[in-house]
Amino acid sequence: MKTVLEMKQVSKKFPGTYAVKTIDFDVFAGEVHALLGENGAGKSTLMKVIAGYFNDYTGEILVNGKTVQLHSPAMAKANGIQMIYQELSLAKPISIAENLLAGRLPTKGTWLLDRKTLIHESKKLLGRVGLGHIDPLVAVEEISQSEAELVEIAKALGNNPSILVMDEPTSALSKEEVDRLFGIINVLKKQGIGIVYISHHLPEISKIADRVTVMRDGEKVATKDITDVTTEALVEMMIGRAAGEMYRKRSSSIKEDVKLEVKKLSRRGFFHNIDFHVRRGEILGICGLSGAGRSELARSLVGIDPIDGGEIHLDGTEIQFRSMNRALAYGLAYLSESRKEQGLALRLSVGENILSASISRYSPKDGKEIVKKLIKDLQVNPAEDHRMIATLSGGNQQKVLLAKWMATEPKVLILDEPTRGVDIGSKMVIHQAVMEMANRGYSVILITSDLPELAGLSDRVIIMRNGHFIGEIDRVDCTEEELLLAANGKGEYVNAIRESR
Amino acid sequence: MQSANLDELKKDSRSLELNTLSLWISKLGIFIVVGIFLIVGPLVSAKFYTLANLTTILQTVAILGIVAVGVAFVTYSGHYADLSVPSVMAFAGIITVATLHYGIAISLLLGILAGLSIGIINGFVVGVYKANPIIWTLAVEYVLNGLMRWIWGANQIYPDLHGNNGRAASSFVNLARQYVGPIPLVFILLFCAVIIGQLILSKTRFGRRLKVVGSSAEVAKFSGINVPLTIGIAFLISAFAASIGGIFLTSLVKLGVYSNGTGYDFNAVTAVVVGGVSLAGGRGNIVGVLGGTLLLGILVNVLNLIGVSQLYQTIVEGVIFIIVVGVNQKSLRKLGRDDA
Amino acid sequence: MKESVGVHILLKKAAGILTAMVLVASLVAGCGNQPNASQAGTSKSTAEKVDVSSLKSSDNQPLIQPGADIKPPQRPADPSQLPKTDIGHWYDMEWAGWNVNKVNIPKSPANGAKGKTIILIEPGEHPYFTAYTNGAQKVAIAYGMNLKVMTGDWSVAQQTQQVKEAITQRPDMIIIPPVAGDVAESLFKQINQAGIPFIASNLLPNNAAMKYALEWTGPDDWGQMKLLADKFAELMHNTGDYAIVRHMPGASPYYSRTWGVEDELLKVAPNMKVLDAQTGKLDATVVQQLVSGWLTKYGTKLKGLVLDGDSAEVIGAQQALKNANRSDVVIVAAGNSKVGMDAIKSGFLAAETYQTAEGDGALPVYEAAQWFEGKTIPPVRYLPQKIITKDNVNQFLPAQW
Amino acid sequence: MLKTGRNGKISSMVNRYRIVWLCIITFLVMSIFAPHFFNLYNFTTILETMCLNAVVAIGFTIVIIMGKLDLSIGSNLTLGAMFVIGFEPHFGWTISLLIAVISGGIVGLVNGLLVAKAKIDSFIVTLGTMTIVQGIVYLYANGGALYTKDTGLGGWLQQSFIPLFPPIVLISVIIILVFEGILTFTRYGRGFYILGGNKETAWLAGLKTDQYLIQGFTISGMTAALAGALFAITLNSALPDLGVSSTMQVIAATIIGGASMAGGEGSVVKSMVAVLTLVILYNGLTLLGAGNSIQILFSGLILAVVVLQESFSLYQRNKLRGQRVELLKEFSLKR
Repeated sequence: MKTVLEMKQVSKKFPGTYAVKTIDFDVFAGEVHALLGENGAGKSTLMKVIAGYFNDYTGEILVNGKTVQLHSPAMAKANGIQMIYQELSLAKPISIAENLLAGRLPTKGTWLLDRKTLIHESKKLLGRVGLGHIDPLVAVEEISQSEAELVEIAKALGNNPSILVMDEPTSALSKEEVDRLFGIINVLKKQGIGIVYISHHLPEISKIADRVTVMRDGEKVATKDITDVTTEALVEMMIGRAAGEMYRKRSSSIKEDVKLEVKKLSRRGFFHNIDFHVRRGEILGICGLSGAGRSELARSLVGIDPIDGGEIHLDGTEIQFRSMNRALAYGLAYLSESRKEQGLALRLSVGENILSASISRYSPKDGKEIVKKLIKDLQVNPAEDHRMIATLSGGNQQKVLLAKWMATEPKVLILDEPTRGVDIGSKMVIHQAVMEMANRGYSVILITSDLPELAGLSDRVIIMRNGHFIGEIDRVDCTEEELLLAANGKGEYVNAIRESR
Repeated sequence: MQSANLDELKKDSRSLELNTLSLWISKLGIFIVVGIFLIVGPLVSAKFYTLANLTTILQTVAILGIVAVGVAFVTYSGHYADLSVPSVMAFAGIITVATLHYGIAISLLLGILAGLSIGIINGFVVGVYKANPIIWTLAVEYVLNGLMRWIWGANQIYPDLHGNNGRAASSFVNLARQYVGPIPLVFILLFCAVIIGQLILSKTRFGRRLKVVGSSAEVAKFSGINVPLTIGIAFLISAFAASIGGIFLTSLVKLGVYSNGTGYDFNAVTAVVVGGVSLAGGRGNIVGVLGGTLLLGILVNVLNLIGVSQLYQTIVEGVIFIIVVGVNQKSLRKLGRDDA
Repeated sequence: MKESVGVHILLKKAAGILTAMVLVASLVAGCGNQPNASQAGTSKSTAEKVDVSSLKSSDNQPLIQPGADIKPPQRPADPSQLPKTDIGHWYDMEWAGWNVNKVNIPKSPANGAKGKTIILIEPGEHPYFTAYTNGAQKVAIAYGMNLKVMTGDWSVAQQTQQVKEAITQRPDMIIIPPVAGDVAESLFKQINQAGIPFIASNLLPNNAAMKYALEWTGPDDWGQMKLLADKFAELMHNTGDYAIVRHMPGASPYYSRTWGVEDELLKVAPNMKVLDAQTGKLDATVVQQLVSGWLTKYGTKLKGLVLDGDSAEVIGAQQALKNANRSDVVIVAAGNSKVGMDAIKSGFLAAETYQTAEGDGALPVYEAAQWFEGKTIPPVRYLPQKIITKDNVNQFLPAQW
Repeated sequence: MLKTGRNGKISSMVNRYRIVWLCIITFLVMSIFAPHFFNLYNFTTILETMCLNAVVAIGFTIVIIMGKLDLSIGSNLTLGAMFVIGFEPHFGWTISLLIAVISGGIVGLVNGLLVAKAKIDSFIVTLGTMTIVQGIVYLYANGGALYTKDTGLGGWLQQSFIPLFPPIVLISVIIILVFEGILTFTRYGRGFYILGGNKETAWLAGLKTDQYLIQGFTISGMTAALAGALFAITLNSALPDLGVSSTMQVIAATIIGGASMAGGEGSVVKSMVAVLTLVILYNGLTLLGAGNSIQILFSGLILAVVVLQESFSLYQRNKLRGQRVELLKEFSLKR
């Protein structure tokens, strides 16, 4: 196997500490090399070094055996290295074609734009990711989120890279779309491209990766072939101590009385006739593919979006609200999907963020206390409330976000992708806190595409597909396979009659 | 998994140590620069610290200060600036003068209400429909300016001192010249505006909501904050302050005309930004705006005393404006508080 | 509330209709509000002589007054060589239009003024020009002439466009108070080449521009400032230093209302020295900062103040002097607005020049009427010059603007 | 324009070329109602009047496409005018024109450096340089106006050899078309759009974002100075407050023309058509006898309507974002 990329003793220093220390890392042609590690383990920094983000790294990097300097994205690209980012890097008001071939638009003569080739080439690229039907001159702002993800991948392929670095490419994709992506990855492997694959989905990695490297606290723990390592061993290497059973079933303390009941809830074009109920102290999971309308349902449940019909009953009495702060007053809270845009205001401190949803609830003095308590409970690290949120790691930011919604003392807390892109350690703390809340009588609605988490935490799961409620799994110990089948509209829990109505 | 052994998770490796200089700059901010000029002042002219000179400095920027406090709320809410301020000032002044025959109290009220109506429109369009604040308030400035010139033409509306309601007119005219003890009324108004503004911003719930909206409107929306209402109130405050400033300016120049507020839009933004309120929103305070306003007044005074010609002064003002803003922005970034 | 998907298209139609409606509304509004509606002349037959001497301006001064017949002195050999402090240096600026040979001047139709259309291109909207237009309108009605008024926005770009638009309408006569004296030449040339007779007014253009105009009428800024300087010297008993608040840079009063005073004082009261001369930008706050700076800097050495205008400048100066509680400063100003007249009555202002805005507007229309009737009109005609002080202020009340 | 609406519906066609419809409507209304409007001389006047703001709008549109703002265009315009007239007696027209344009470029360069390198908000930087350059301009002729003896070039510029298109109009239109060509059909030009659309994308695509910012502002400074210089030459003179009213008019025209403040959208030709529309409106209203106040009122109303229409339709689109079409059919079925 030819080594496409080799890094010898590479380190990168941030003010005061080493983000990445003396790393040896190599990628063979035609191989998927997974890179695992908690947030803050230096994984994303190493990836950025490869992508040419920094010009002050030390150590040696060889591409196809030749030493190279990767001091800017242009240099990395010149050496055949391509990045696919978690947060989309497409320019929305610009046409897809120009996004795909950004930086290397085809020209007739020295600088005149060659429109024909531009359209032809971008159509070809779109074909490789199954989007052949879209007109390449359409603006990116007019296509859907998942289509944009695939355009992002097509863009990387456009530079026919020899090394492809993928950072959490499947986090926003549905199961079907993930399978299509893995198909594309296998085709690339056959073409001899070396792929560095970063993800938190351990089952995913065992499916696609050939080798895996685990990093912890800026250092490399080990590089192993995927065949001779188990998921538990990987987790142990990542957090450096016995993983134990990831999800310990909690003794269910579900009370009988129904906390929240929803009848025939619908919003034109998003979800129709949704009926379900949540009991006090129960964690209700909502399973479904992305685009099934789960987040839209959650937004309507807390008044961010209007509803066109149906009733919402809390503790038995119907409630009406037209705005989110009315819903919050009733005790309905929603931890939103995207931490960066909707969750936390980057220019506020940790304390200000925690109180940002309950401004009218606490006096300044009580506010300080509740912040201190929540920072301790959720082990936010570093535990200083005046610190800028932007300087915290992804996992700690997510803890602060959860603290923000716990501060509103909700009767029903809706969680939307609570642990996406979060390291294992923080994920544990968050799960711990959610389970404790349920034990204390809160009701929790959990929306997540992380199937182990959904299966592990939920007491009961309802299944949504294309905006309809198509079934329910009323067993605490349901497995990921059952959930996966149900989400795709199959399996015995799905009663076909409902969907066809 | 016992939660216990999670505690030894190593301290977050990316802690930034705060360097003290930029901490001080962001704390004191503009008052350092004001201090420098207060030292330079007497060197330039022995009589810098006479009562007359200081009163003039404060008097010439008092009205600008009041208006700047209002505009600061719009900038703090992350919406750049309110370019309709000049017309709102003139409009409030004209309405007050035109309705003097109802008596001073009612005419003042009508003047302020006239200004507030513009604030409501701005607040609604920018708050609910998310129109670009610069372009929308520019359009409102054009429309209002055109309307005033069409209805009242260019003829100045005089407070009719000798007419039957002479008393209301004369009390209006010396509104800007009124003294409460040794202190001119307009100073008191400025300091009240600053104090009330600072209290609103830091102590009230609205102030805290405005800080979240200023940092990120999307996060505020998803935190249950009524974002359009909060932005609407910010524009209302701006229009309210502009109306009061406009009425006092009209009283000072003793006549209502459409061109009364010219130049106040950019001067107010200068005072606000130099005072440390960042255009990105969610940062700065009203006391800083007072500092920015004072700096503008002292700067002109010192330049006059040195004998710098008016033509040079605009250059010096522009250069100092960019330097102060640049330093302000750099210190914020060093503190890691700004993702600019 | 039910939102049909169609609202998006509905809104687009609404925007289209709204814009169209707005444009049509302009037609109605356009004709209505300008006081240019040419009432059918109620005047008598063309032959009969029209008596305008009975017309009064709103401060009950005679509207058309015989201007002082001032003749320009001999032109010095090369004015630019003379120092600025010698009035001769400004000869071409002060006596613009007198000795210049006219070019391509159209012949007068000599068939009377009745029914003629005149277009007045106002430089911009200002209370002075509202009174100016009233004066012009009074004389136009008296002669049964149709006066159309265009108002600019004080910018050269706008006036350039309006001159062309005026030429398009082929009026019988154009009256144009230029936005800026130095820039007027190319505008006057265009009107002249279009063969339309025009009279320049109010602001002295440069000498070269005058060869295109039939005539120039307006205040003799230099002359009245000299008169004011003489009064100022008298009030200051020919001693003590003074400062000058100058007009906006770029406009011709920037020169006349500074050097007109300074050079005259050097002649009349040599030991009165000018401490400083700065522009107040016609803004009360700037004037207050300026004067207060002078008071602080020069203290009691500053005995007198000359202001380039009497509204914003007077208010700024009053504020500054009140703060420094100085009431010993002798203050004079140019031009007579209501604020200035009140200041004269209250004694704050010692003297100011009388410049009749309505007269300024009436004079060119009157001269146009004479020209239409075939009479010859002088190249330059000045408004009367008077100095207003506390004792004669009541004659000039109520102020025109 | 290198962009088509996804659904290709008429509504996005209308929206994209909104300014052309607006221009035609205004022209028709004025030709019918305004007296003396419909003649060759008046049309030439309209085109000549358009040139000043249209050439300034070239650079300003580029800055808007980059998602930034340039308030110093008014002062740069005056700078160009004063320098071209001021240096003409010493160096003749060509060199003085060069000096004027280069000095405008230098101001633009300073703007670009402060925005790109010092990372200060462009609203603030250009507000500062506006005041500074205005001061310099007053200082240059210590407050006075400037005028030139050699009126030959000025005359030639306005000579209509070809009916309707005197040289000044031809030069302006050609420069505008050249820039439109660069922006739409060259790789370099498309860089401005990507930079305005998403700064990270541009950086990751290897574009030198700082260079683009600096060049964008420099072009804005140069075109403003060029516009001022050409205008001053036709006037054979220049005044320190020549460009004061142009700043706001150009901003209004560029937005009415379809550029968006968020960046990534705008075209130099559409800005020119917008300036033309406003000039036709002003011209028509003047011939109808309407005062300057009504003209300001109307340009404000049109700007307000455009802003309202754009933000309202965006507000509606966001409300319906993510709506699934097949569900809509089903929903209406039930009712």
